[in-house]
Amino acid sequence: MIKTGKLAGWAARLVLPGLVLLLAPELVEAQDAIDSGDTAWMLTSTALVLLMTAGLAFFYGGLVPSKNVLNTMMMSFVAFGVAGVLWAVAGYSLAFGGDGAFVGDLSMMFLSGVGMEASGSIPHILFMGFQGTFAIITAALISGALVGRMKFGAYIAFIAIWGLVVYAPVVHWVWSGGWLGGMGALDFAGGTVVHVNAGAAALAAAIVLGPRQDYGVRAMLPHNVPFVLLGAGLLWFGWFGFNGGSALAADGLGATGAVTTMFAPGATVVVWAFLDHFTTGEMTAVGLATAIVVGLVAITPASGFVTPMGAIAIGALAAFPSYYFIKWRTRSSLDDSLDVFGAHGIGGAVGAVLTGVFAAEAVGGTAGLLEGNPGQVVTQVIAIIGVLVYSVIATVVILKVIGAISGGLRPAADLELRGMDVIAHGEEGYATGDGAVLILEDD
Amino acid sequence: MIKTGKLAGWAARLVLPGLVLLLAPELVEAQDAIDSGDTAWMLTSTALVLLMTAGLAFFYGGLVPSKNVLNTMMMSFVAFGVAGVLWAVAGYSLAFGGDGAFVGDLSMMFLSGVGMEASGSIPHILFMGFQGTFAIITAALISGALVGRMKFGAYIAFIAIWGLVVYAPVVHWVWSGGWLGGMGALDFAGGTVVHVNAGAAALAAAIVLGPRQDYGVRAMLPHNVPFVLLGAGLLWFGWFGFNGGSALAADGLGATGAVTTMFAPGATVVVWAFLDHFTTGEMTAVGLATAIVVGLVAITPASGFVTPMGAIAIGALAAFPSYYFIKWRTRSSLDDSLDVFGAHGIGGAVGAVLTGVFAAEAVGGTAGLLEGNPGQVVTQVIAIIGVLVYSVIATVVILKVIGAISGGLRPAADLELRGMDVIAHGEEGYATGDGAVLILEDD
Amino acid sequence: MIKTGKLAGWAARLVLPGLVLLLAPELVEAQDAIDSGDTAWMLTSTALVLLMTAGLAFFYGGLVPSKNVLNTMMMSFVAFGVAGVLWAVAGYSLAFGGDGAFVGDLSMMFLSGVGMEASGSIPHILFMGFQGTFAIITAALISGALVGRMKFGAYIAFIAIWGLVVYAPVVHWVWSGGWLGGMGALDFAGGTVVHVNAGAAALAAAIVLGPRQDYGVRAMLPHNVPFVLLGAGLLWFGWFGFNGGSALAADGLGATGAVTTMFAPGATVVVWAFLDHFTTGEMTAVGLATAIVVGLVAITPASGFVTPMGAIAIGALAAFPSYYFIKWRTRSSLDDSLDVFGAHGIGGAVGAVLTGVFAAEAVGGTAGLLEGNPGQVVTQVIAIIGVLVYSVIATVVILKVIGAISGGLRPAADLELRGMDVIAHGEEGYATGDGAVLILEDD
Amino acid sequence: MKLVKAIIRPEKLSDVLKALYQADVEGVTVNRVQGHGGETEGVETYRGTTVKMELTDKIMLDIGVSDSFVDVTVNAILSSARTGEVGDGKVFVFPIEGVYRIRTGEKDEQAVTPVTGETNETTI
Amino acid sequence: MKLVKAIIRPEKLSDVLKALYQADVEGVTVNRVQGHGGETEGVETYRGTTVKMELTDKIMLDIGVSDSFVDVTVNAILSSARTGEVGDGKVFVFPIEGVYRIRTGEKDEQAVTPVTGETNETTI
Amino acid sequence: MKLVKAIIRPEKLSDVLKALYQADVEGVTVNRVQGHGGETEGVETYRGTTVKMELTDKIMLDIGVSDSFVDVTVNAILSSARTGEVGDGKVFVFPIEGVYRIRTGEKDEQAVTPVTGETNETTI
Ligand SMILES: Nc1ncnc2c1ncn2[C@@H]1O[C@H](COP(=O)(O)OP(=O)(O)O)[C@@H](O)[C@H]1O
Ligand SMILES: Nc1ncnc2c1ncn2[C@@H]1O[C@H](COP(=O)(O)OP(=O)(O)O)[C@@H](O)[C@H]1O
Ligand SMILES: Nc1ncnc2c1ncn2[C@@H]1O[C@H](COP(=O)(O)OP(=O)(O)O)[C@@H](O)[C@H]1O
Repeated sequence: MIKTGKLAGWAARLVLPGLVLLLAPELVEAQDAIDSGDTAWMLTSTALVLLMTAGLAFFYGGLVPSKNVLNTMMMSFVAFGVAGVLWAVAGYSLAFGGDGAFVGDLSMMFLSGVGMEASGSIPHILFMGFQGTFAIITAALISGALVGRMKFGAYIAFIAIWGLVVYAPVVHWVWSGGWLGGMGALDFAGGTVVHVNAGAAALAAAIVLGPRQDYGVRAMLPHNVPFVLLGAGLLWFGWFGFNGGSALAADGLGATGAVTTMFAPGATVVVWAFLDHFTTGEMTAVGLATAIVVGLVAITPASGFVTPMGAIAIGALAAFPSYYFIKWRTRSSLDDSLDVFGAHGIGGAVGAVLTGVFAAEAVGGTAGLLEGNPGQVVTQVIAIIGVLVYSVIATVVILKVIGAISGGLRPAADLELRGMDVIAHGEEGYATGDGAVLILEDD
Repeated sequence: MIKTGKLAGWAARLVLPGLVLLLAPELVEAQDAIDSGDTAWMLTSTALVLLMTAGLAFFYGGLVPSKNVLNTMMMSFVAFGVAGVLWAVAGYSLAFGGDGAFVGDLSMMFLSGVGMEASGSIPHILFMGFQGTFAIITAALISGALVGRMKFGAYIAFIAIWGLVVYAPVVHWVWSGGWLGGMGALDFAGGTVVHVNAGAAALAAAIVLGPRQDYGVRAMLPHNVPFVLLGAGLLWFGWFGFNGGSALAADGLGATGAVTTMFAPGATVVVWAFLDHFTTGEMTAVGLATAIVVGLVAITPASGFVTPMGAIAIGALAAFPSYYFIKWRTRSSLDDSLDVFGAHGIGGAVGAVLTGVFAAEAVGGTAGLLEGNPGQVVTQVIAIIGVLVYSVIATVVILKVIGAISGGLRPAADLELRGMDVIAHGEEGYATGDGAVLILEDD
Repeated sequence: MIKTGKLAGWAARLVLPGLVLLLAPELVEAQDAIDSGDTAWMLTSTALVLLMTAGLAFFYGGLVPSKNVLNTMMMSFVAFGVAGVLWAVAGYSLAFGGDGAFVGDLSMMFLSGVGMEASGSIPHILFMGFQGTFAIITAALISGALVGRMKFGAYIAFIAIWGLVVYAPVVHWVWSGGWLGGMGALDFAGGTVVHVNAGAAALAAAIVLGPRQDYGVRAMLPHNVPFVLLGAGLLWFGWFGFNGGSALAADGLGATGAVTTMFAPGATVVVWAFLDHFTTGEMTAVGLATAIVVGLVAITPASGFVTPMGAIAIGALAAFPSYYFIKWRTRSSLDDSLDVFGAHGIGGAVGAVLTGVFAAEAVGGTAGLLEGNPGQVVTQVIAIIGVLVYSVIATVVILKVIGAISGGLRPAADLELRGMDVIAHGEEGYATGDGAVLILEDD
Repeated sequence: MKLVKAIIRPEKLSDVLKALYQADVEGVTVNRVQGHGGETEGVETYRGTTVKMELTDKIMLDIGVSDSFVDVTVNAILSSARTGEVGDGKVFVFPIEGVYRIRTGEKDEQAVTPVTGETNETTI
Repeated sequence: MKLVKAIIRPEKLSDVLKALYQADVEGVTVNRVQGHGGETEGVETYRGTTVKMELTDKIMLDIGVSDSFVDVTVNAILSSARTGEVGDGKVFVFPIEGVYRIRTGEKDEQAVTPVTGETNETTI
Repeated sequence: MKLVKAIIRPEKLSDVLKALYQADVEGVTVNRVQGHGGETEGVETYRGTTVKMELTDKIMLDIGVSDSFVDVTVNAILSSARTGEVGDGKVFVFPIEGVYRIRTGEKDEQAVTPVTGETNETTI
């Protein structure tokens, strides 16, 4: 049996203002029966979002020099373990338990009471798992700002704490009856919860850590651009589950979530190509991959609220601020190494604002600015600022505390220059074995 | 509400001669209700087919020398943007709008009237998105004939125009009430529409462009065969959605589409291995990957019309013509660089003919030659020839026009030899950063 | 129409002791109707499990030196052809036909009688295809013990025979009314059938083949650790279909299968990281990838019988034996090159035993040790031993016979040292083309 | 004995190998390097980061030849590697004090003596 | 004519190239190599297999210079490549018997004569 | 001072490094190259395209040694790198005019003088 507290929060997610009466009876019914079609789609979506974190590892891993490829990829992969297990232990409960305005409760710690019973039209356990994949990738997203210069233990501690202290509460705010959801902030699949949140944390973390030793001195080029494209492709594929699955059903809304996700990044790619062309005379592959991600991020909050043509507009418009921010950032002293803030923070914020602009009542039940509801844009801006401020402050505090306890967040400068793979993991990404001598006795 | 014109075309696709009475009542019902199971499968299928274009980028990208890897991959990835956006703008309407014999109309331009209402048992918007993923990959397929020697702007213009002028009408011919569908041509998932069509365009484009500067002079070896295998694996995976999803439902037909897709390429792999073994004494990895694609192409038109054993027969037989054609081609002056015509054109044509041979009434409602219906083979041949001729002629015209306007389709010979990645995109696939000096002031 | 013999075996799988009465009516109904939601999930699951074999190719291929990368990857990819086609020819019938205690019959050879009719709530053809993907990956799993030193023809003969003589009967034992299923052995998705079975065969094959020429002499390092991580990511993704799909339905049980698959490896990763840290001072990327696979293997038999917290316990506990066994193995003379026995044999056995410990009646209908049913552990141990002994003996016999017929299983020592890619396939994984001279006349 | 070290364009490698073969020079060791000379420097851009590429891909050949074959070898390279554009590369000739064939341990002239036939006589 | 061969740390390459440029030495060929010297050897572990890494990544530079520029070149390298830690590398100077510019076929001093301007005069 | 340049089989690298170590030669620079000699040429086929592979993977070692150690070094290589099959490679010995240790700037004999202990004395 699903607890009332959780259902209320949940309802806030699905039942947007103006739809309450319409959907309410359906929800009551939904408690009673699992729909195999909806469950099939949510099973698929859960797998798809899980794959995104592997895709992210390649997107990020291809962008760094080869001496840091494993460290970068592991920052994503280790989130499967740390963020995944902690989600089951307490994160899910903090996000979806109880009905406080700011944070959930501990009533579902260790998944107590989370079983095969229906929650909406899918098994409760599946809803929990689906949300868990979001917790994993949000933590991993931040790592793009930290590559090449952070003690691995400190990184693990950071994402562990951040997931419980920042991510879970913010989910509660927006999707489980918290103050932002209550205000009517629209965030279909996590533009604010996931992307603005991770982007803000990345910005703060990049500043706390400081730039890499050779940042701005030496060129640190992507060692494997095909990996970047592979990552972008896997992310796009997985994002169908991220956005399409956020409908929690295989219906018209789920289809809208998926189809907007298909078209928006296409528009971003086209605009980005023009910007690249006018700036450097050439369309670049790294730019193309970046455009895909920016488009995906921007459509995330809007995916269940706008039409495909609205999605194309959002995708196209979102290219501009991210493009120019990233261009400026690379010439600045801010070593947000893989532009998490530029792509996810700005892309997510722009997407969230444009959700308030392009929302179509016929799609998701809420009208946006273009349909005469300017107030929605204001609500969206409040949500963005709320999440951004909390995430920045909490990130700084967490990192400072970890740094103080663990004797600094970074390895010695000369070690960092040798590359994190060798010094933090004792491995090379691409070993030839030349000059490697077997040590057979035990160490 | 779904428009009658479109439904008629659609019905022509699903309701094949002999099945009309049987299926008609179901279809009438289907208009009224979205089925969550069918929608779940079509959501998944749409994501799967989208992933295929990324898979294709790796299949093609691994086959070229490393100096052209990014250019080759971008030819696939940019189709997400160009072909995707244009599908929403006009392609879908030209393909599925109205009921002309040769081309659709503009009634659904900018997706007007394409919403969450049911179209069959799935949301209309989802049908449109699913079909859009086909438009994207068909354009990308052609690029295999053009690698390493085409101005990128000219390529983009080509696939943009080709998608509207060739792909959309051919879809209409076969799947939306056009002349070929009306004749009873069988093409379950695009053997003719996608593969013969793209293969013919590739052949024409390779001839118009002419061979690479060093074609036939220097060996241009695959720089990364694992990428070729990765591409083949992702293509196979995605092809479950391509063929299985073409049933537009999660039912016995969908299962047949998927299961034939699973077994046919297996048979092609086995036969190809024997051919390789008898020819060079060794089974090759590039051969294995090629066999997978040829088998997938060959089963595409047949996947909803034959049994799994029929699929195995088709997969096995399809190996021969493609194998020997490719062997001949590499010694000829025809620089269809990655053998798009050999794999897709010939594979698709062989598959389409064999569909007419092996079609089983119990599976897809139409009997083939083996069940005493030789006329079906004739119909299949007409469809192949019709599509091939139109695609070749239109491709030549489009390329000549673009070439005339843009001052030639190819870069200068010495630039081409340096590699397209550096000259057309200002990037390298695998940069070490040695000797790279940061330029910090603005360009 | 589905045959009674097969259904009986099948029922044994789904309807576990204690649930018979509860589920029986549902099953009777299920025979009559295909459920689109269940079918959607099983279509997806089939595609997911197929993808796993490509994932395995990368997991294994990244772990070997680059001179053997293609040979290693082809050992997986060729299973698509060999094991796939033979499954349709006879394997499926041997596994699921008839109701003998030790092996099926040949009543469904060439898929006779396997059509679109319902089998449970999905098309029979789809059940056959789904099971076929298991046959493919099980054969491919063994190859990890054989890399770098086996004639490719002998390998193909081996997996062909092994699939029919070992895999199909063992499936029958456990999942289709055979002696182990009859005893009440629990194996939700193949901990014993797939992993103990393949692990045992790998152990035997490694001993029969003997170590690589340079094993224990030279360090043979993973040439591409990112590929290992890619493989691990794709395996995890595909395993959702492996375990979640083994419920054969998109319901609470399917959700449990998927969600336990999501959390268990996370726990293994965390424990493995600690073990790595205490042993070498560093957490390694290869270790992380290995931990993911071990966790996935361990949860496989349990995935539909335990809660997510049970899954986390199993994942955590399974890390220890595999970790220490692999550590010992690399210093021994046993060249199970990629630790198939350590990861799959031991991981599968540990998972099967722990299934008997943590099985929760509320989840899968059977109580385990912790719920007061110690007998289940005994049953599990018998199943493990039965499968292990049969697999070892049969593998040795098959290999000895092939070796005798084909004049030895291995190439000449000096050829082996040059690398299998060049000597067995006439290809290099990463060719630069330097010094390659085109031969244009026919060979 | 001399060592001829040549730096050439990668796309000229096949031609140079063929020219060496025709000049009966069969032993050669090939190395992928990067060179800096008068070539125009490329500019590449990665996500806003613009870099000047100071190095260009080249191939370096090391060829040990007996004194009488130095000119033949150098001329074969000069004619086969030339495009006439800046960046064609350089050829250096070095003195060698000793040569050994590892397979046999033969030294100097013995190491150069062809094993069989005449085509080998010019290589070490 | 001499060939200056320097083995340096990879992370010092940019600095050395800049120093060479400032010393008017413009022709150089660069090679990724691995070195073994007094450096501490790393230990790596791959799934239980522990290995000692005896080689460290280095860059090898080959620079042909006219005799009068040998000292300038060597000093430029010595000062720009130094960190003071073990593993900084070595510089070797070799005699050259002949130099050719492939583009023109010019030999020796002709090969070194700058095409235009003064900055080229020190390079071959 | 001499430079010993050896071209060996990749699979012999560990053995050669061990032999050099036992001969108290500790400084060495290693380079992946490809060689062409008397080896049989492989044929590879990629989708119908057949190619003859004229180059075989080799390792090139550059070792600077003081004059008295030339023979020791050469012999260590000759004995440890031999398989007796065609393709074992060559060893060349070159004269060196000057050596510098970048870390300290020491020249010639100073650059060779061992920093500490005896095992270093033979290396530069
Ligand atoms: N002095 C030199 N020492 C070593 N290598 C050189 C030298 N000069 C040129 N090279 C090599 O030759 C290549 C072409 O040299 P460059 O001077 O540009 O050509 P050109 O001889 O046509 O004027 C360079 O990329 C570099 O690899
Ligand atoms: N005798 C030598 N011959 C060739 N290369 C050498 C020699 N000695 C050192 N090197 C190269 O120089 C690098 C650094 O040498 P090392 O002796 O460790 O440094 P240092 O000069 O600071 O004592 C080595 O990695 C190797 O590449
Ligand atoms: N004259 C040469 N100059 C430079 N390198 C050579 C020369 N001859 C042989 N080599 C190198 O040595 C390797 C083995 O030479 P090869 O003549 O085949 O062996 P062997 O000495 O056993 O007859 C070649 O691949 C090449 O790298």
